Amino acid sequence: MNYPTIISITEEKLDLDALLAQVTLPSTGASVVFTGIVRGLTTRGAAHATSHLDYEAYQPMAEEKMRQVADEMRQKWPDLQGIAIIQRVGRLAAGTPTTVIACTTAHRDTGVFEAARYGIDRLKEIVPVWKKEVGPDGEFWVEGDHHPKLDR
Amino acid sequence: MNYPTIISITEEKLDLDALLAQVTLPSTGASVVFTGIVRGLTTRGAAHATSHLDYEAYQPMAEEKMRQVADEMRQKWPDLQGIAIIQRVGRLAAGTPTTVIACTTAHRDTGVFEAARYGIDRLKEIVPVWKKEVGPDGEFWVEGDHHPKLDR
Amino acid sequence: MNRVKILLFATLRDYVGSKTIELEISAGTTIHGLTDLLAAKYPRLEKVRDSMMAAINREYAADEAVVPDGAEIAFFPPVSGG
Amino acid sequence: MNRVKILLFATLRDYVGSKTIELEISAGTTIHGLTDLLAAKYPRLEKVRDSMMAAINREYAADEAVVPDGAEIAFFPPVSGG
Repeated sequence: MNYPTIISITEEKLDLDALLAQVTLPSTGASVVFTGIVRGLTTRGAAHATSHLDYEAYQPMAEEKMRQVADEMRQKWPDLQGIAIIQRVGRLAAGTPTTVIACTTAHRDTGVFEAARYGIDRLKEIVPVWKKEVGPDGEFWVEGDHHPKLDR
Repeated sequence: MNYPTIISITEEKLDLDALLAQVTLPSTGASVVFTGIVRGLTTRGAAHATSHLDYEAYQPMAEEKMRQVADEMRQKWPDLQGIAIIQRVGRLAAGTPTTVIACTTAHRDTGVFEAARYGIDRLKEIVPVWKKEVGPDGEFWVEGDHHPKLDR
Repeated sequence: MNRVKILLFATLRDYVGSKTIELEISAGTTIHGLTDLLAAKYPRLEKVRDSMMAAINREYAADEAVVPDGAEIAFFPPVSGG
Repeated sequence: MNRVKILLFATLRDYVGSKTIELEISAGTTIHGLTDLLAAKYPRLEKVRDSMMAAINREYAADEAVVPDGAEIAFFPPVSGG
């Protein structure tokens, strides 16, 4: 069986319908598409407004790590069919979808929700992408709090 | 706070990007979109091929029950922002998205995955929609196995 | 006697041969009693009556619910949307 | 001595003032040793060195990893994509 795995770092607008079609097989009955979105207003932690985020990737390594995330998803949920992991980069305004984790299965009870959740958690842990927040109070780099060095 | 709840039974093609925009608020950072898809090949249970499904709804009751599902989602996951529940009806070919449960939150860890999962489970339990399967071996109505009468 | 209009869906419509039917029922008739009347008139319903679901005014109704005058009644098989 | 090319991202690039730098290192230098060299040359790195991550040939590398000749080395802060 040849299941599609789509990995992409792109400056293009995301097209969820086209993406879903790319991970839909004849035996697909369920899909979950997680999307991260630029928050214009944040209330958790230090409340603030954001007009846009500047995304930057260490592209070749990011692609390799996105592929690793997809491999881990398949290993943990062997019933997965198609997987798409997309990270949009560049300057993205509030309200814009930035990241997609999409996956498909024959039935909704064989890991499609769990895999998508795992995928976005891992993407935020190990894929070398950074964002700089730009808002009314100036700009600053957002830093993650996960240190893969300490995992191993 | 006025959070959007979109309920629709439609014969139109689904447009996930437009739908996502409709449930994205300034404070939205995460979305989960579950989609049910017409399976052309089924292997679980009695293996068979499907060329298309004919969907039929008891429309006014279905809309009320979809609204009930959305209300239940909000009650269980109070951090939910936008919710969209869409059921496409009519004749739908294999590979076509049929149902969407979309929901948004500020952060991905406040129930957005769980709510989408709950939403599709409940839709399949209580929303009066039926499908007739049409394949090379003839056509037959698919029946659910949930009896709400017995729940109450 | 009340005249009730009954909506039928999916297999039940096929068994009855019509999307809607009208029946005369006496005041106080329950969903259970209405199901008896339907099964007597349309014998193909007999074998599925245990799984038939009923709605009164677009809300699921139990067997013992009384059919109100002028209500919208529907019968259908277990739902299978999604 | 080997000449290594080092890629820098996000805050670290801002602190160093350049996307890439080249350094002479002796054979056997570890990521830890390379971090010492960088922090000595670019003092603003000192305060973030505990959270700096390193990659050798696009794979996360531990402090004790030896920098191979001709490798692609990158330093960056904890990732924050999504």
